[in-house]
Amino acid sequence: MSEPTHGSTVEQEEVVLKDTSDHDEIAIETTGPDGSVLLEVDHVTLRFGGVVALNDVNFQIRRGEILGLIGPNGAGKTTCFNAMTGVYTPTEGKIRFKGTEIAGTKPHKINQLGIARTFQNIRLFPEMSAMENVMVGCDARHKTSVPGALFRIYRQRPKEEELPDNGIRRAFAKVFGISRHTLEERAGRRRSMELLRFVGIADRAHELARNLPYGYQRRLEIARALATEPELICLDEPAAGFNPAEKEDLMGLIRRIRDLGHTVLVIEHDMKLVLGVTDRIVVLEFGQKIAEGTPDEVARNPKVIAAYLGEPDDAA
Amino acid sequence: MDFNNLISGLDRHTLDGITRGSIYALVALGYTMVYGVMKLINFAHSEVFMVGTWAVLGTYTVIGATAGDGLGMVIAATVLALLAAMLASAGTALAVERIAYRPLRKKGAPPLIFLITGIGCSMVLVEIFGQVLRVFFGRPFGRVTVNIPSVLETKTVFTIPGIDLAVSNTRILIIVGAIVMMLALDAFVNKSRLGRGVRAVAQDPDTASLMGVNQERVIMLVFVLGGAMAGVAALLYTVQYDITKFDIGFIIGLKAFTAAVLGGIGNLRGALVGGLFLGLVEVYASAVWDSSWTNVYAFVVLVVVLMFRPTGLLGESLGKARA
Amino acid sequence: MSQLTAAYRGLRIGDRWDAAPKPVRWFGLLLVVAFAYYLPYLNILPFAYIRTDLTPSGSDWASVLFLVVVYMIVAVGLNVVIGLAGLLDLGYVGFYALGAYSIALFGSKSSPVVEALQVKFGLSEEWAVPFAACIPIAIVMSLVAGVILGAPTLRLRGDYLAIVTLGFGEIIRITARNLDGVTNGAAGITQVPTPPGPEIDGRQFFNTIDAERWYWLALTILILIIWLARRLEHSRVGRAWLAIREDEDAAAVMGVAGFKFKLWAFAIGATLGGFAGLLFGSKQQYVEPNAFMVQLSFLFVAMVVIGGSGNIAGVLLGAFLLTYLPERFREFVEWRPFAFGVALVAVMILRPQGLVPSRRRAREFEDRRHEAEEAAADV
Amino acid sequence: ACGTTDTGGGSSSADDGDCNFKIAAMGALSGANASIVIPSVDGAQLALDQWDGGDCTVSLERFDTEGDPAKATPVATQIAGDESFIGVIGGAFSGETRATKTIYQDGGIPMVSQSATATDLTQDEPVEVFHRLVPYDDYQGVAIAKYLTDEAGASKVFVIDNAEAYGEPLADRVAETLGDKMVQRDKTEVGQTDFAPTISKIESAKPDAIMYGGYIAEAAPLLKQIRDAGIEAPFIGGDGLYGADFGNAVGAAGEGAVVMCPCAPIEDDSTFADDFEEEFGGKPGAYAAEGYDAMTVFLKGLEDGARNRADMLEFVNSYTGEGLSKDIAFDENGDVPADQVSYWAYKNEGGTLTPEVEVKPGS
Amino acid sequence: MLLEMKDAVLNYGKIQALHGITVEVEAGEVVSLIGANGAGKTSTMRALSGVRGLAAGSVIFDGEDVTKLRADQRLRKGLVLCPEGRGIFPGMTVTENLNMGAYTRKDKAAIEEDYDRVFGLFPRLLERKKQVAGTMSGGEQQMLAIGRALMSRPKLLMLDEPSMGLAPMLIQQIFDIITEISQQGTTILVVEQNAKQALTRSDRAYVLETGNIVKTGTGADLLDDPSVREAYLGVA
Ligand SMILES: Nc1ncnc2c1ncn2[C@@H]1O[C@H](COP(=O)(O)OP(=O)(O)OP(=O)(O)O)[C@@H](O)[C@H]1O
Ligand SMILES: Nc1ncnc2c1ncn2[C@@H]1O[C@H](COP(=O)(O)OP(=O)(O)OP(=O)(O)O)[C@@H](O)[C@H]1O
Ligand SMILES: CC(C)C[C@H](N)C(=O)O
Ligand SMILES: [Mg+2]
Ligand SMILES: [Mg+2]
Repeated sequence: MSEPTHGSTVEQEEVVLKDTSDHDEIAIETTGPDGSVLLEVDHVTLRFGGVVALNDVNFQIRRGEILGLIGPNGAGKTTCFNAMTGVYTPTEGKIRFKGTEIAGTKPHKINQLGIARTFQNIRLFPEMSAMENVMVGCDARHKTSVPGALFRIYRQRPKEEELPDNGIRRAFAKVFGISRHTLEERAGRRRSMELLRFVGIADRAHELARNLPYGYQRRLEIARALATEPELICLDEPAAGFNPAEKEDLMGLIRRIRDLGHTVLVIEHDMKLVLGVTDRIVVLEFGQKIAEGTPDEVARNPKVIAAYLGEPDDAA
Repeated sequence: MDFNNLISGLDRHTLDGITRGSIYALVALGYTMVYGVMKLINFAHSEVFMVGTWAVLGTYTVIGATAGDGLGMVIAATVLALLAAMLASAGTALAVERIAYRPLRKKGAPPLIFLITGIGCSMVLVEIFGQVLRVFFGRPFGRVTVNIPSVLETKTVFTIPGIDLAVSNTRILIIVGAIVMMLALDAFVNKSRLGRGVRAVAQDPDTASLMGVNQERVIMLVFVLGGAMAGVAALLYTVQYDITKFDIGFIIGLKAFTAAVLGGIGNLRGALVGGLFLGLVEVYASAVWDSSWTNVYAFVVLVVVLMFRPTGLLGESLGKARA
Repeated sequence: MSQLTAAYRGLRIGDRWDAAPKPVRWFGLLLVVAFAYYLPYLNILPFAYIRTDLTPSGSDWASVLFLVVVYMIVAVGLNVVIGLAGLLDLGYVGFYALGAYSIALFGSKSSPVVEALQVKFGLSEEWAVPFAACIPIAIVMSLVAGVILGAPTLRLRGDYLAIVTLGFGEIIRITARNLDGVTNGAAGITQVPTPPGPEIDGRQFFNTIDAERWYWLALTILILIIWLARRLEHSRVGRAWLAIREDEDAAAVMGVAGFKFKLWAFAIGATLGGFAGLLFGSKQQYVEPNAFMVQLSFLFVAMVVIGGSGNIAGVLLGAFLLTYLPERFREFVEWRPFAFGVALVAVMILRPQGLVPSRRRAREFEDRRHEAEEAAADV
Repeated sequence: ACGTTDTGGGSSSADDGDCNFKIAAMGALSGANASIVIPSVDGAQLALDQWDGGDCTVSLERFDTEGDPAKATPVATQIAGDESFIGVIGGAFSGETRATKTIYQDGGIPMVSQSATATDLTQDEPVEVFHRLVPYDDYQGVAIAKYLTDEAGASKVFVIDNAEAYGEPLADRVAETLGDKMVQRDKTEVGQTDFAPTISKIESAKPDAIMYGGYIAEAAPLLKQIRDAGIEAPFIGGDGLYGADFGNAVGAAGEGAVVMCPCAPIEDDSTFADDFEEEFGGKPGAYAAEGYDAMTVFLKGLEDGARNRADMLEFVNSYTGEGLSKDIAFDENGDVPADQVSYWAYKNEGGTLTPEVEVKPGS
Repeated sequence: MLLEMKDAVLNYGKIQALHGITVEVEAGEVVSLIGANGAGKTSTMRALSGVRGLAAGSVIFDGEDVTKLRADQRLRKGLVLCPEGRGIFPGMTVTENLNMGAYTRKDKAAIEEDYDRVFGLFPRLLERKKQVAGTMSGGEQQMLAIGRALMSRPKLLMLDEPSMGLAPMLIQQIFDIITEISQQGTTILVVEQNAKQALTRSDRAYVLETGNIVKTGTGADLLDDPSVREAYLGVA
């Protein structure tokens, strides 16, 4: 099924398929869950013509937490995401990430600042393999640009483990160093494979994204977002279309993402998942925040029940 | 540079620009409709127009219409020529779609392939009139400019008082004809059930078929309608300029396509606005400078417009044609 | 036809090539390159039948080879823009023209620009910018033009870009034609310089008769360019282009600076186009605006697409066929354009993925074709 | 230039008495402008067919350039490199001639052009091998201007050109000669069919004659639109309009339009016209007589014993003889001597161009 | 038997998604199809609706072999699919989208009635009648898609994951609507991840696993089946 993909931009044979049961290598440097404010949505209003999608919304995401964003359909959750990731610019109000104002910044700049996301309607690069999709994410942290890739002049002294085995090449690399391009490519491949294993889809790493089953695609989106080494990762309905068993897995995955040091913001309609995995929840309705608090508090909040949850014994 | 010429003859230049633009607009419709539905620039459309002009010539020749005929004959010849041109153009458009595009669609070819195929079809059609038919039938086919009798002779119908602008019968025919056809088409696409089907396929072909829309039929319809409009343009063109030539479509096609993009490709009203706008820009600029820079003005204006309105003057898509 | 392609597929040349050990591949490559350099002398029947000068009214074989290679450079450059970055450029001839004109404007003794410089700085009438200095001028001019055109227009999507670039190509041509005082207008510029070289038999090394030298020069440059282009393709840059082609918004959110990479693609394409133009102008020793009509842009795009956009081997083949075949079949004078059109349509219908598609595209296409074929029952 | 044939120089393998040569005709044999080139090549063919070669066998090879300089260079290189070619008829257009004349010069092969009229070909950068049977456009400009003032009695001329290599300098020259008798100048574009801006300029300038430098394709709709607008001023064009196609394309609106041409009229009942009609099924078209003459020059050379390019070149350089089109001789630049420069104004009457008056710009 | 799909095989390129499955739906029934991601549920729906052709097998609807018919032809016979991922027409307004549902219908008066019925079911759509559908939220689009499918007056309505992306309250509502429609006489085939709800509300169900039917039975039976409970209901 997963035929080797020659001539792709990822050369697969060099991938090291060692099992890393501990996921240290993909951990990123964060200050850890110290509870300080990472992102602040400050009185944000966003209008589309007559529709007020967000109305003076105000909340904060703290470092290291899993924050849930819930609310009825059309409440403005996705819009809120879009404002945070540079797709829309708020009509009023500010969004600050690590203290810097980010409203109006270009999406790729926001990503470089440390915010990554997945999409409610999956948006992978369908004709690229799973591995390549993740590589694109990894590239966000790489420096090589056109001259670098063309001429490979910029060389670095490799670490011992980066030296090639072949004697001549080894000696060459010791004297002249290895181009940054090559080092980055290797690191990217290694990391991509680890991430695919982390989300549990390494077995189909070389298949085109469009041919992956839906669930795999969702997980691939998460891997790709993680590859950009975000401090904040935003998941838009990651469990949509999952059955309960799969949702259970996903909850585990979200917790593990947090354990790696990422802060997680998740939009989800599945209350079991939301209540089970989040530390805090923000509830939107008609573009307004109607509640905020721990899962327990929110689940008991009469406003939320009326607007969203309905009778306590929910559908899930 | 002669701004005086522009100012002093503004009324005249405006009339000229609208005349030129009307023809652009009609041809632009074909590009816009096909693009809207298939996201494909039908490069052969310029030749669909060209074939229409030959149909006009053919009709005149067959029924023996010439300059100086009586009113009855003029009307009959013009109406017949119109029908023939619409038929020929629509038929050509349909043939291109059936012979060239359809097999590609069946194979799921990417858009660029359609583009090159369109260019190929365009060459073939040009060569049919420039070479193939000449070999079999001789003149008037071949690589030469051909005279088309001015059956409808240019006559001033009225003079707009005050500004003293003479308006001729041919111009009235062109401007009124173009606008009427455009309005009719617009109404058809936006109001009729079939038109809604066209827009549905434009937006999401799979779902459209789930709603009971026959996609193949919609595609054919689009080519036929676009072709017929090019046929109308062909008649109006021959009425105004009295000539045709095997490669006459190229430049008009290029301009019409520019007009379609200018107005917002995929948008029917955009084609009208874009066509008129382009016609006016060209004529005004040529009045101030000269015609050897015409294409430069046209494209510079296009770039400027797109910089401020990246999807054209009226924005994109058949679906949003009403918005 | 289908049997032939089936037989070809049966050979699985591509797979075997990949499976071959590295030294074998190197050796194979070496053979191919050596053969390419030998081509002008190809005279062993029956292979000599591919020569264009054996038929009545044929044209010089080495000159045709030169033109083929120049167009190959064009195709490789345009492939970066179309095949890799997915930007439809219908005005590529503009860059080609700029390259040709920059060497003509600065290198020719009879160009108005050089004449003006001569007067201004009191230089001799024989003075002109030397050939070597014209190369950076051509590169800079086309690169700058690429950026100037790209910067405002690359934000446009797909087909809008196509028409704007098409317009750009026309603007370049018309400007060259109308600015008599700078470009000599429609009459064009003669005495375009050729590369320096030793004199042989009383003639310049690069002269109008010994076209094979031009061919070798162009071929060497082509090989260098291919080597660089491949490096780009298999790098972060190539991946970014691919991602942009697939879904630009998603790519942006993943940190891909779409605009920057598109501009790079454009600039690289422009530079290669300009370089090809320079070679062409220099060999021709005469540059005039009508050599750069829009139709040439279409031809360039056709080369890329027919061969298989995204794949260097493919676009090389495309450039070869579309330049070579019309020359080889000169006997059919008046029928050539017709045959060309028919062939274009036929090839596209029979092989919509291009003659030698990249594996990615081939796979992509196979999938789509199956889907399209199975998608709906035909009525 | 390589491969099958040995390179360069004047020495010929065909020196040893046997007389086996080819003559090349280079021009647009396909493409939009083929109709003003093919008749001249046919003319050359006719001259060859009528020639009694004795022990010489000569063939005419037609090379199609589509009129495109880029396509003409490989052709020229091929011809220059193949020693069995002893002469070139062409190039038909000025552009391709400009692009290839140095190649022929390097190959030492004489050219005789039947119709390339751009001034610079012989005046700015002359090469030894190039000769032409038509006077250059500076003369034509003067001839047209002279016709306008002397024959048409115009004192306010509106001058238009197509901004191309042939039309523009011609119009320039007309304008220059007319001086302040030119009221206004306008430029159009190749492929243009709507001339409304130009028409409105003409309307306000109220000229008493209109001159157009360009080709038939644009001249026909231009003239039609001029007449449609009710402007009756006489219309005159250069040799770009010469040919039966002009009358066909312009129809009734072209009645009375004048075309200037450096080609002497061919009587309808002349033997040349008859022979041509018999062979090619039509009246001799544009530059057919010049094509005939060009071939004749080379054939005379062979009769004279020229057996290689150098001899042939020498022969052509000093050739004098009576031709169908004029008395032929070439000055040191390869041009028609000044006393042979003559133009004819043809008037379009009922769709055919009938000779009206001879105009000698020299005097 | 209203619908009968026999030994259906469906391929995507080299990937075989359905390995010869047989599905039957009796008139008046509510039948559900459950299974993990990638089990082939959507593929089944596509094959039934005619969006994709079968490599082998047949589809018989209302006593007629429709295997070779296109999607639009099947729709005319009353076989209607509300596709996964909604597939609304993004450039059309809400009203126009609903209009599209009635594309093949000519009975003006009845169409008007159906408008009222849809707006009654989804008041949000009435509020947003003029909004361009592409700008609506995920849930709103889902409502629109279901509403539009109803406008076709199907004999057999196929719903592919109608509750996907919906808030809990709405999910409840959607299932109520399904029940309601079914009571009004429409036969329903529904694909759901929400297995518990789906099984509770359906007469029969099929369980799909990697392109094969592994279980079938009444909703209640399957709800009690321990392996089903473990795999799809998240109860160990
Ligand atoms: N571009 C737009 N133009 C106009 N209205 C918009 C636009 N984008 C979103 N809206 C409106 O804003 C509101 C909020 O939409 P949003 O997508 O944020 O909802 P959501 O909370 O994500 O809902 P769901 O859970 O259904 O996805 C909706 O009513 C929607 O119709
Ligand atoms: N367009 C496609 N191209 C290639 N393979 C596909 C395509 N669509 C689906 N598949 C494959 O077919 C198999 C069945 O997919 P299908 O979409 O029918 O599953 P599903 O049961 O609907 O899953 P989900 O619950 O995720 O919607 C999967 O392995 C998937 O990878
Ligand atoms: C055939 C002629 C009209 C050619 C024209 N005299 C030229 O020099 O280009
Ligand atoms: Mg949402
Ligand atoms: Mg599914």
